[in-house]
This record gives sequence, C-alpha cells and structure tokens, in this order.
Amino acid sequence: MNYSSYIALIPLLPLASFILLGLFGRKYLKELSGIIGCTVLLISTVLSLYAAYNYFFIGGKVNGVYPTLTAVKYTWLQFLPSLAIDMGIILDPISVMMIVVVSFVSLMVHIYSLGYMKGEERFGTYYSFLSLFTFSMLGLVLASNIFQIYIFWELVGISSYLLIGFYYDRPSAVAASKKAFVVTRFADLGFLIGILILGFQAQTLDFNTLIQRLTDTQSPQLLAIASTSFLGVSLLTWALTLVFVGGAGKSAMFPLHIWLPDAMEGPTPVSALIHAATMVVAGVYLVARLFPVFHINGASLHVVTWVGAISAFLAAVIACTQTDIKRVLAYSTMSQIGYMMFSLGVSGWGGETGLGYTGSMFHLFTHAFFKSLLFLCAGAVIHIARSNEMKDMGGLRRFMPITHITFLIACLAIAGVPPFAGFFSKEEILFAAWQNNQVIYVIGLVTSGITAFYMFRLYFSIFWNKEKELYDFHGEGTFSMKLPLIILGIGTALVGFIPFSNFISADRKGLPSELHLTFSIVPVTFAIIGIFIAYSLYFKQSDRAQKLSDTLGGLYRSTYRKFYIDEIYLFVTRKIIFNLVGRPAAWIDRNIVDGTMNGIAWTTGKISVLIKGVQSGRVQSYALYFFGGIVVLVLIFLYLWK
Amino acid sequence: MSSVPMSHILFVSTALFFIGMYGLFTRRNMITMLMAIELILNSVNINFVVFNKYLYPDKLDGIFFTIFIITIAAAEAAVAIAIIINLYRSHRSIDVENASEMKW
Amino acid sequence: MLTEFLYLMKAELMITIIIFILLFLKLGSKEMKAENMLNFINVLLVINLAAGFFNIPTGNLFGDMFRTNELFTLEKNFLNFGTLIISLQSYDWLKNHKHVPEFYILLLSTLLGMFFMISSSNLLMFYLGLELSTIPLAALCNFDLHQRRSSEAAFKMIMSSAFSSGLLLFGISLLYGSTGTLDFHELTLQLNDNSLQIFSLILLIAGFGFKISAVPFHLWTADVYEGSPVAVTSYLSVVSKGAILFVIVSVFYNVFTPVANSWYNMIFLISVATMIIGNLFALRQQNMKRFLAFSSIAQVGFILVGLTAQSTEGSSSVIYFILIYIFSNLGAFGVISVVSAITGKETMDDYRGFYKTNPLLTWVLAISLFSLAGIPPLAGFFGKFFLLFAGAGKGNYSLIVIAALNMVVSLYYYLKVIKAMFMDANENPIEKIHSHWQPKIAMGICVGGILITGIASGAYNYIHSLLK
Amino acid sequence: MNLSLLIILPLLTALAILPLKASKQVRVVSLVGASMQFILVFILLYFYWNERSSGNTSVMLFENNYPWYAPLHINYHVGVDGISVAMILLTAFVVLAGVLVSWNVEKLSKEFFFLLLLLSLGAYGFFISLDLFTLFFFLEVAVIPKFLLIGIWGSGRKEYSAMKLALMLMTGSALVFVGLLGLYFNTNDGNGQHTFDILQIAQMNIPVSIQKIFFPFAFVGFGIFGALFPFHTWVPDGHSSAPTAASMFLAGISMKLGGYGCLRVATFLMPEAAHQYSWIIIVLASIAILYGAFATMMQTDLKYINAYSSVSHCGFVLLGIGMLTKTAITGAVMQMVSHGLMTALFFASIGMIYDRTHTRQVAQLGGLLKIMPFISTVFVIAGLCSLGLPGFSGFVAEVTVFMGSWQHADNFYRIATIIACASIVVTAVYILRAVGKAIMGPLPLTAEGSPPHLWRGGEVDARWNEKWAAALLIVGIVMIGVAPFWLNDLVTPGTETMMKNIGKVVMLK
Repeated sequence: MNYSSYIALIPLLPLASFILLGLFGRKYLKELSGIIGCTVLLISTVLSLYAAYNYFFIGGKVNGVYPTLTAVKYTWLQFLPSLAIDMGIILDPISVMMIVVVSFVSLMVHIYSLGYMKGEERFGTYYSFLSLFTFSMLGLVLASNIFQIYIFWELVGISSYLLIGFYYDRPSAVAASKKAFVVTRFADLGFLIGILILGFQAQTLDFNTLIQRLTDTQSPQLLAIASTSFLGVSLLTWALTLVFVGGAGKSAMFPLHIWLPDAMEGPTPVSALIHAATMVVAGVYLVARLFPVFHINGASLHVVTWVGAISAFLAAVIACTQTDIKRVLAYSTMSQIGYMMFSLGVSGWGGETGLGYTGSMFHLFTHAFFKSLLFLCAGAVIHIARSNEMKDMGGLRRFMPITHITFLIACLAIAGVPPFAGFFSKEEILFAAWQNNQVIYVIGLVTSGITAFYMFRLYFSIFWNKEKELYDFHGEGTFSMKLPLIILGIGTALVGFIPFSNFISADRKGLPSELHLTFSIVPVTFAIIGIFIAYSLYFKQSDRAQKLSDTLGGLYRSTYRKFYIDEIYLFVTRKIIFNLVGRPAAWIDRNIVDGTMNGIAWTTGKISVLIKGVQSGRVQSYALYFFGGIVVLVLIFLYLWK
Repeated sequence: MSSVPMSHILFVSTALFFIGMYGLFTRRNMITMLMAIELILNSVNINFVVFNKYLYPDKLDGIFFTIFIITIAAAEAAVAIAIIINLYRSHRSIDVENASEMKW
Repeated sequence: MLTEFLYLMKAELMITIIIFILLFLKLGSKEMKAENMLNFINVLLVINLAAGFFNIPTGNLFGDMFRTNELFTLEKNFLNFGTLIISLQSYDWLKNHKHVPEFYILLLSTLLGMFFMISSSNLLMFYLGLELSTIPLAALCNFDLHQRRSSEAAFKMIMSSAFSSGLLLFGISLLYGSTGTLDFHELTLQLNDNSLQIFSLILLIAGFGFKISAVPFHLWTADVYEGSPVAVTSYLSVVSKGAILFVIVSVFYNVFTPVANSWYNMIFLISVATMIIGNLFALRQQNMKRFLAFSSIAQVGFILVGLTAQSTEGSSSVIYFILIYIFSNLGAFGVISVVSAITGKETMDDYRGFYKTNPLLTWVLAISLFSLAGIPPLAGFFGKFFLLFAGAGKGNYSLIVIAALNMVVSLYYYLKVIKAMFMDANENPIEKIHSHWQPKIAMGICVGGILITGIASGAYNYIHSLLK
Repeated sequence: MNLSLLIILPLLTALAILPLKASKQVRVVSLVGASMQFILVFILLYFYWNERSSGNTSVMLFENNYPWYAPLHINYHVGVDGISVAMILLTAFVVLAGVLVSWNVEKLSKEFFFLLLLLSLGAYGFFISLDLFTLFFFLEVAVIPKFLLIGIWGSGRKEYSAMKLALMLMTGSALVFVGLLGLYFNTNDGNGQHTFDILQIAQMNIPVSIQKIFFPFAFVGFGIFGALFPFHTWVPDGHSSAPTAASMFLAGISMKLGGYGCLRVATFLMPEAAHQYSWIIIVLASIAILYGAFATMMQTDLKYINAYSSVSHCGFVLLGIGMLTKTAITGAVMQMVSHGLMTALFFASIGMIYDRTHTRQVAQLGGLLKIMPFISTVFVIAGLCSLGLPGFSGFVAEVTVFMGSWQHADNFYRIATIIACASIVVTAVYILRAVGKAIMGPLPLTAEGSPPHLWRGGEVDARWNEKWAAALLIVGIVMIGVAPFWLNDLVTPGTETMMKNIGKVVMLK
C-alpha cells in the first residue's frame, strides 16, 4: 500500500493552516480563521481515517503481524554516519490509531471552539495555535526517529504553553503556562539524555533500527548497553528510565504532575484537546513506542508501573476534594493516564500476557473520547455558570439537557460502567494487572472506585444538588458547540465495542477480543459503590459532605492542598534554586568575577597614584634617581649577573 | 711628573666626579649646581688626558676630546646661566626648590 | 675633495645655509612681517626636505668621522619632515611671537646637531652632535620668555642634560681608557665585555636613555614637556627622540656587537621599566602635554622592545616606527598646539565636548591617539606589531607578554581622551577653532600618513631593504 | 568571485557617507550598502555551492594571495570554506538588520553608520582571512568602533561599559597577539622561513612543547572575545549599555569572532595542545553555560538578561570546540550562526521596546502584547529560539553540540554534556519569566488609567524598518531551524578539514 502520496498531508495541512493564520489571522482573516481551521482539520481527519482503513484493512497483516511501515523519510540533520535526525513517518498500529484520535478530537475541538471562542479578540491567533498543536501532535505520533519525536515533543510543549497562556493578561494564566513549560522542560532534560544514551549505544536514532538492535539478544549494541553500568545500574535502565522521565513529565505523572491542574487556566477546549485527550498521553505513547525495549528491561518497566500506579491513586484521591470542576477533571486525567502507564508496566509480550499493552492503548483511545467530552461539557457548563467552582453550580440539567446527557455518558464511561467505552478498556487493564501484579491490581481497583465517586460527585454537583436559577440564560450554546458533544457522546457510548485487541497488541499479532465477565464483577461493583456514595453525599443539597470532610480533618486538608507537593516545589525553586544558586551566581559574577577585573584596574590606578611622588618636580631628585638607575644597573650587571 | 701613577690621578678624577655629583644633589643654589656639573666635566677631562698620556701616548684623541669638552662646557654654562637669569626674572629667586612647580 | 665634501654633507649644508639666511634676515635692518617670514621659512624647509630625496650620497669624510649612506639620508629626511610639520603647526603660535628667526635658528641648529650625530662614526663627533642638538633645545624650552613654567622647564632641561652628558662623557672616557680609540670601527674590534667596558656601557646607556627618556632617566621629560611651548614639546618628543633612536640603532647594532648580550639584558630591563612606569604615570595626567609626555615614554618602552631584537627586523621596525611615530605624535601635537595657541587651553577637562564644536580636529586627534595606541588600520598598529614581532623573534616571550599587556593599559588612557572629547558634556567647551591653512595642511599630512603608511607596505619594505 | 569585494564594499559605503550632510541621505546610502553586502554574500554562497557541487574539493575556495609585507612573510591571503561562508552569511544578516533597526538614530547619524560599517568590514575581513596577520588586523579593527558606539550612543553606565569592553577585548587581542607571534616563530616552511599562512601552518608539525605554551594565549585571547568564563564580564555591561544596533553587532558578530578564532587559529593550528587542554576548556565552558544561565535568572533588566544568556549560549560554542569531535565542532559553528541571529533579534526587539517604553526593567513592563503585538511576537520568537525550541536555529545547534559531545565515552565528557543539557531548563525559566512579566500579564496602568511610558501615541507597534529587520532575522533563524541540513552541508567540509588536523592527534594516541 502506498501511503506516501497523502500521509504527509495529515500533519502538513495543519502546519499550513498555522502559517497562514499565524501570519494573517490577526488582521486579515479574523472571521475566516475558524472556518479555515476546521476545514483543514476535517481534511486531515478524513485522511487519517482513510489511512487507518488502509492500514488495518487493506494492508492488513503481513506474515501474521501488523508491519511497521516507513512511509516518508528524509535526512534532516546528519551528525555522524550512523546518527542522523530523519524526518519520517512511521506507520504501525499505535501510530495509526493515534492519528485518528488526534485528528478526530482536534476536529471536535476546532468545531466546538467556533462557538466557544466566538468574539475573542485573538480568534485567528487561537486557531493558528490550535493548528500548530495539531501539527506537532501528529508529527509526534508519526515520528520515525527518536529525535524527531523529541522535536515534536518540544513543539507540543510550546503549543501547550501558548494555549495555556492564551488569556495572557491574566497573571494566573501566565504563571500556569510558564509552570507547564518549565516542568515539562525539566522532564525533557531526562528525555534528551535518555535519547543520547540510547542513540549512541544503539548507534542509531531510527526507531526501527533502534528497537531491532536493542531487542535482539545477539546484537553487540544490546550487550554493550546492558553490560555497561553507571552507579551500579545498567546503562539501558538509565536510558529507559530517563526517557520515561520525559514521558512522565508530559503525561503529568507523579511527581511531575504539578503543572497539569494549573494548565486548566487555558481556554476549556484547549484543555479538552491538549490536557485531556492528546498531548498528555504522549508519555504513554512514548513508552508504548519503545515498549519492546522496555520489555526486556524489567527494572525500568517497574519504574513505569509504580509511577503509574501511584499517580493514578494519588490523583484520584486529590480529585475527590477539589472544587474547581476543571481541576477535578485534570486530576482525573492524571489518574487515568496513571492507569495507562501501569498497564504498560504490567504488560508482557505476546498473547494473554500482553494484554496490558493492548489495554493501555485501548484506554488511551477511549479516554480520548470521554475525557474530551467531559471537558467540552465542562466548557459548556462554565460558559453558562460563568464560574469554575462547583458551589456556583447546581441543577443545571434543566438548562442544558444535551450537555447533561453527554456528561452523564462520559461519567459512566470513566467510572467503568458497562457498556460504555471506559468499561472495556479498564477491564483489560485490571485484568492485566491481576495477572501480573496483584498489588497493582488492588490499587487499580480502589482507584477505580474513587474515580467513580469523584466523577459522580462532579456530576451531581453540577446538574443536581441545589436548584439554581440562571438569570441571563441565552440557551445552551450554538450548534457548533453542541455538535461535538453529541458526536463524542455517541463515540463514548460505542467505541468500547471496537475489537481493539485484534488490531493492537505488543507483539503485533493481535489478540482475540474477549470479555472476562466474571472478572469484571469486582471492578464494576467498586464503581457502583463509588457512584452510590457520591449519590448519597451530593445528589441533594446537604451538609453531609461537609461533615465528612470535617471528620477527616488533617487528611482532608492535606488532600485538598494536593499533599503540599506544589508547596514543596515552590520551596525548592524559590528558596533553593533562586536563593542558593541563582542569587549567589549573580552575586559572584558581579562581585567576584567582575570584581576581580575591576580590581585589576583599580589596583593599577592605585599604584599609579602611589608612585606619583617619584615625579617630585625637583630636578635634584631627578638626578638622584638617574644616578640610582645607574647604580642598580651596575649592581645587577657587574655583581649579580656575573 | 711621570712618576705619579695613573691610579692616583684617576682617584683624583673619580673623587672630583663624585664631589660634583654630591654638589649637584645637595646645593640649592642654581649657580652652585652648575658649578658642580662643571666639576663632573672636569673629572672627565682629567680622565681623558690621563688615559691619553699614560696608555695611548702615540695618539691625541683624548686631548682633543678634552678641548672640545671645555669648549662645550662653556657654551653649556652660558646657556644655563641665561636660563637661570630668565628664571630669576619670573621667580625672583635662584633657589632650586622654587623651580618645582610642575610635578606628578 | 671639495665637491665630495659638498655632496656628502648635502643635508647638513642645506641646514647651515638656511641658518645663515635667517641670521642675515635677522641682522638686516628691515623688519619682515611675521606671516611672511614664516611662509618664507616654511618654503625653505620644504625645499630642504625635497632636496633630501635626490642624489642620495654614500661615503665618508674627515678620516671616517663622518659617513653617510642611503639609510642615514632617509633618517635625516624623516627629521626634516618632522621639523617641517612642526613648523607648519606652530604657525598660529609663532605669528604673534617676536623672535621668529631666533626660534628657527635654534631649532635648525639642533637639527644640524642631530644630523651630525646620525652621521657620526666617532665618539667625539657623536658627542659634538649630541651637545649641538641639546643645548639650543634648552634655550628653546624657554621660548615663552615670560612664562614661569617655560623657564622652569628650560632650567630642568639644561641641568638634567648637563648632568647626563657628564655621565655619558665619563662613560666615554672610561671606554676610551679601556680601548684606546674613539672610532666606531676600531671600538668594535677592541670591545671584549670586561667589567670596565660594561660599566662604561651602562653609563652610555644612561646617557642615551636620558635623551630618549627611558626609565629611570626620564624624570625630566614630563616637566619639560609641560612647561615648554607646544612646538618645542613636539619637537622634543618626536624629532629629538627620533634622532637619538636612529643613533642608538646604528651604534648598538653595529658598534656594540661584541657586548650584545650585556646590552640586550640592560635594554630588556629598561624597556620593561619604561613601559610600565610610563603607562602608570600617564594614567593620571590631566595636562595634555604632560599626558603625551608620559605616553611617549611608554612608546619608547615599546621601541626598546624592537631594539632588543638584534635583527634586521629589529632595526627596521624601530626606524619604521619612528616614521609612524612622527605622523601620529605630530598629529596629536598639531591639534594641541593649535588649540593651545588660539585658546590657551591645555588640560583634558577642557577637551570635554570637543567633538561638538570641532569635529574635524577631534577626528585628527582621535586618529592620532588611536594610532599611538596601535589600533588598526592605522599605521601605529603596524608599527607596534613589527616592534613586538621583532622582539619576539629573539625568543624572549616574557617581554612580549609584558609589552602586549602594557598596550592594553596604554589604550585606557588614550581612550580616556577619546571619551572626554566624544562623550563627556561640557558647559564651557573649546570654541570653534579657525586656524590657518598651514596647520591644517600639516595635520592633513599627518592623518594621511597615519592612514596610508601601514596599509601600504612600501615604507617598511624600503627600510628593510636598506638595512639588509 | 573576488572575496576582497566583501571588504571593499563596506569601505566604499563608509566613505560614501562621509561627505553627506542630511541624516536621511546617510541612512539611505547605508541601507543600500548593507543590502548590497547582503546580496553579495548570497552571490558568494551561490558561487560557493557551485564550486563545491562541481567537485572542487580544495580546502579553501576563491583564494587570493598577495604579498603584503614581503620581508616578514606577511601576505594578504583570503579564502573561504564552509565555516567562513556561514559566518559571513551571519554577518550580512546582522548588518542589514542592524542598519534597518538604526533607522531612527538622529544623533550624529553619519558617525553612527560609519562605525557600523567599519565594524562589518572588520568582521568580513576577519572571517575571510587566511593569514594570521590579516586575521589579527581585522580582529582589532572591530574593537574601537564598538567603544565609540557604546560610549556615544549608549545608555546607562555607557562610558564605564565602553571602557571595560575595549580594555577586555584589547587584553584578549594582546594575548592572541602573543600566541600568533609564538606560532609564527616556530613555523618552518622547509627553507627555514617562518610563515603566518594558516593553511601552511596547518601542514606543519609545530612541536608539542611550543603548542602547549602558545595555545593558552591564543585560546584565552579569542576566548575573551567569545565570553570565555571568567573573562566574560564585559558582555553584560557592554551589551546592556550599547545602542540597539551595536548590541546586535556585539553579540551577533563580535562574540563570534572569538569563537571562530578559537576554532580556526587555536584549535586548528595547535591540535595537540588543544587535546591537552581540552578538559580545561570543557570545564570552563560548562561553568559558563550553567552559571551564566543561573546568573541570567536573577537579572531584572531585559538587556542584562540577554547579555547573560549570551554568556551561557556562547558557552556552547566553546564547549563544542573543546570537545574536538567533528559533530561538536560543527555544532559550535552552527551555534555561532544561530546565536548571532537569535541574539540580534533579541536585542532588536528589546531596543524596540525600550524605544517606546523607556524602560528595560522587567518589573515595570507588562502586557506589551496588547499594545505592540508585532514587537512582542518578535520578542517571544527570539526567546523561544533562545530556549532551544525546535523549528528555530538554537535547537539545531545545541543538539548538534550535545551529539558531538556525547561521542566521548568518558564519564567526564558525559557529565559536562549533561550539565550543558541542564541549561535548557534554566534557560526556559528565565526566558519565560521575562516573557511572562514583560510581554504577557496585565498592562501596568498609571494613576490616570493610561498605559505608562508610551510616547509614540498611535504608532506604538513596529515601523516598517523594524518589521523588515525582525523579519529578516526571523527568516534566518527559521531557515536554519526548519531545514538545518543546508547549514550542516555547508559547514561540514570545513569541519572535516579541521578534523584532519585535530583527528590525527587522536590517532597518535
């Protein structure tokens, strides 16, 4: 199958739209920019779907596995004969799946924004940024080279930065955008070093070759990287862990998650696109991309597992106490990504053991639907309620039925209630965990219950609870805002029935899709318990929730304050980095380094003043010095020198 | 005469040289300083004559040199005294300490 | 014999003739207007300069006491040139002065002395030239007859120079005593590095050092420069110093070869001291003349670095540098002399904001100072480069490092002047100066020389070919 | 293609503006001159590619060699390889942008443009020189114009900064000078003659003991120009006091003279010593990178921020050179080009902001995006390039340096590389702080409720000249950032030549 004719257009079309809107959007294409953006993305989405169709159904398996195709490839920057950054497009099950997700969700958000962002002063700029993000994200998932992925990695980072800071005159948005970028930058440092190690050890930066060389037990590269150790840990573990640090930063894994809740300062559609459905799963995607290598290195995979599990649990707990609806969703995102991560961590290679991989990807896929739906609904709610806080909401079901229904679907999905999408993927994940590591399974299970609780807490608080009256209500929203909700709602309800494991599995062979119904009883029960607790606390306006939080006391407070992780970071950066590193560096530079230079000049000047007395103005002393000079010369040359 | 050894005469000339130098360094009167310089020049004259007479009696270079030195010393003294007179006009003094306005 | 005499002593005779013309003019009853007189003299000096470039003689006279060749003629031309420039520049000052012929008579006498000194091949002849070039200078220093400082300067000059020539003579007498000859050729054969000769060499170097104001024999320099009229100061710092350096090059390179090792070490020490002390003192100076005095001391330090090279490159770089030094220093002195003659202002503070009122003069001064600092593409860069280049050829890099760092220090004080002129504000700046065309031409020539001499390699290559 | 045109053209332009009276004429003539330089450089690039693609593999192209000071074996010898062409290209960009940005200089505009052109002349001359004397000549030509530009047209403590810059750079060139002389007198062309010719010296084997003495002189000397720690202190003061165009020239071109010199003279001609001392270079460069970045973090003045970040960024140049691998050196050259463009853009935008607000204190600024979107966007782009965002040149260069550095398997080199890598985080911090405070955030309002500081009334955003200048530099940055392969291809043959010398030492080991 020849993809090269159109595959490159999928990312390049948004790029073109970015350039066009970036240059002219502010002045000339103001109103048109939304249409342009949507149109372009529509084409991209269609192309993506077509590519997916081609890949899975026309091309299909070759020798029983889904092949890895390199559709486009040219050398971008050659470092060494064997090391070069290539710009290429790789097609394999996960990348094809991802372009569909990315372009589809992005399209939804584009359409939604037509209504949501209407009347914004920087409407054109907004769409250009969205296009930039879409381009970068598509580039990221299609990257055929580990450095290429890094390049697009950074580009999605900057698009995220620009979009979080879209309301640039709000200091909180500025701070949040900065925080997001810096934290992920810090993680990217790890990624970069990981790339350096991997690239140089494998003598290639190309994914295919790299994976091939580092998985073949006979290859000299693998022997070298596995046998070399630094600080008692093998280089391979170092490399993979560092790469994972990069992924963890992007995917807001503990302890690098602090930027994600703040990132909600951006426009809500942006949160839906970037901070829920696409960019934040880049880390998962990265681990999945390198999964064959991770697979042979148990230590690094363990790191992935535990970081994922801790993040999942921690975020779920925190989410229970947050009152800002977008923050709740943000923590839930983090929690769900934690799922995907540990699912990868517990995955084996082929057959049933490889279910974790499939589950992770599946969850990524379904999560994209329900989480973007949740965010878009939240956007609609915020649009109406003019606030992010739960306490300002309640009883909104009467005003916005479509939002209400779709939100409910999404909540059910995320809670893992059958037959919605989340149930299927979560079930696979928990099953994989059960098979591999029961501790993780328990964490996952509890988290799943908590998830159900806080999601329904959210749902009840918004749509039920107290009955609020809205005075200046002008309808639920434009058609462009409702359409994506409906489409995504339908998607959320149905995508779970896709036989995902047929297409995507670690060994590429595909798994028979089967449900472990008996196994599912426990998770579903947990979910229902969670929902029930939420119902009892929040369905009606009451002070039960308040009482409960009072009872929990310190535990509640520390959870509410997100376990003080932000404060710790703040302490480290403000106090330690700024005061103990930055300030001394600046001080040393001014006073010691520069002071030395000035000191030399000062000393010279001082000496010059000190010796001025020699030039006394008295001719006799001049003669004396004259004579003294002769005496010195005589002493030196007639006595000392000889 | 020729029984006086050269070293004696050289001693005289050297002494003269240092006396002149001492005078130059210590006297405050400008004219006296000038005289001190004449002493130095005279010590040189003696040197030349002595070297010529004792070491290279077949040549006359040293003697000639002495004659020239005497002549030039006179010229020098003339100019110096002219300058000192002019200085006296403006400074009303020939104390060398007063001629130290320019310094540092 | 007579024709030979006339031919070989062409340069000296030209000067003598001019001196006599001036004497007759002075004796003549009719008073000439100062302007006319100056123009007439300048024409004579131009002719004198031009004559030096034709029929270049080679040979010797007076039983080898006097010799001349292409190199010496070139050196004399440099000095003639410098004198002409100074004469042109001091037009504004001299046109109000009563004793114009006397000034030139004295000036040209010293020039004559220098010519003899350059051409001398005998210590006696050398001594005569030296005194002839010194004593009238002392009188010249006093040429602002009613200025206290001028007399003081003259007094310091005559006293110091008498003292130094006393020591020099003492050295010569000892040298005579130990070798029995005054003739340079024979001297070379007789020298053998014994203690007495080293001692006399030290005294000789002190004498030379006095004239070129090398540390520690330099102390008179600043005071004399400051007190003297600008014309004399520039003459002292350029022509007189240049002449003695020419002599030093030929004497040290041709006569003192047997004691080369000893004088190398001495010159080395003196050079280091001269650079450092000159620079350190120059840092603080406020009076422009005094400032240039110390800067010229530092310059001598650099010249001595070239002298230590003891190679063809060394001698040619020194001679070449003197040419550039004439251009650069006279460019600077030209501005100072014009400003001083018209406004009487001489301190650095007066020069603040100079650029606002006199941009052209500022550029002349700036270019000259940059050239002195050794900034390309100006000639000074090439001059200094070749000096240190030659010095490095000897293989003693410590000296080169010291010299290179001293160049940085020297840049500081040159830039201080630049800063004052270009950047500082001044409520009472020097007013717009309208000088005559003579100084302007002189400055133009200097600037032209500074710009061209380095880029066009002809001058250096010519000097180098003469020395080979 | 006669390379001397590169010197003659600025010279003629500079001379042409001397007789002009009106500042408008001066500007126009300068602009024409700078544009002609720009075109000329592209013609050069075209010819260069033509020659290379037609199989001309000689080390230097378009060589001209005339004896200058024949007795001293000093020649006027020029020629270019890829590295020089890259640097010349950079110069042309910065010069044209600098002239454009200075369009509104009213004070002594003739002198201003004259000095700018003189500076460009020095830079061109330096980059094409193949004779150490000529090279040194042009190196120093470029010093004094900077002094005057800062001292006369600058702001803040301009005299102090100008003096400091001039003295420190002169110290640098004094050290270079000693190094060059030492090199010269230890060359031997087979007939006992010495030479200043770079290509000839490269063929000779200078004794290692000699190299060990003179390499530090040459390297530190050029290093001072290139902001080698701890001799970088002229950078913050000089840059922040300089007028906009001079800052652009200083950071964009002058600092590159140092890097280029370190490479072409010190490392290329004394490879053994370079190997011996490489660890010191690496240590210093790593310090400069990280420490510069941390020092930047604490700055409050936009120009100081960029100046300190230049210290940090130029550390990459020296790090690349110190690593002595082909990739690292290529990266160093790329970083020079990239940093030149980027920092020029940065200073240009800071200058524009300062023009309008009369303050450079980050704390006093805010929300500029609202009132001057173009300038703010330029500022942000410069910032993003500075923090190494892919798509801009900074990323390409830094990554190339990292790759080249990582080639050494030794832990020492690796740690140095990691330190250098770590700077990308700190860079992000300070750039985003500046952007967040100055460009974004609310507009600080005065008591009367009007935006403060603005004096230009309706015309707040960039004017045509500023737009062109910024666009020019951005095009340069993006051209490298999006398609680095052309620069890589341009530079690589040059670095390969270098490696022939540097690499042979490794083989001996």
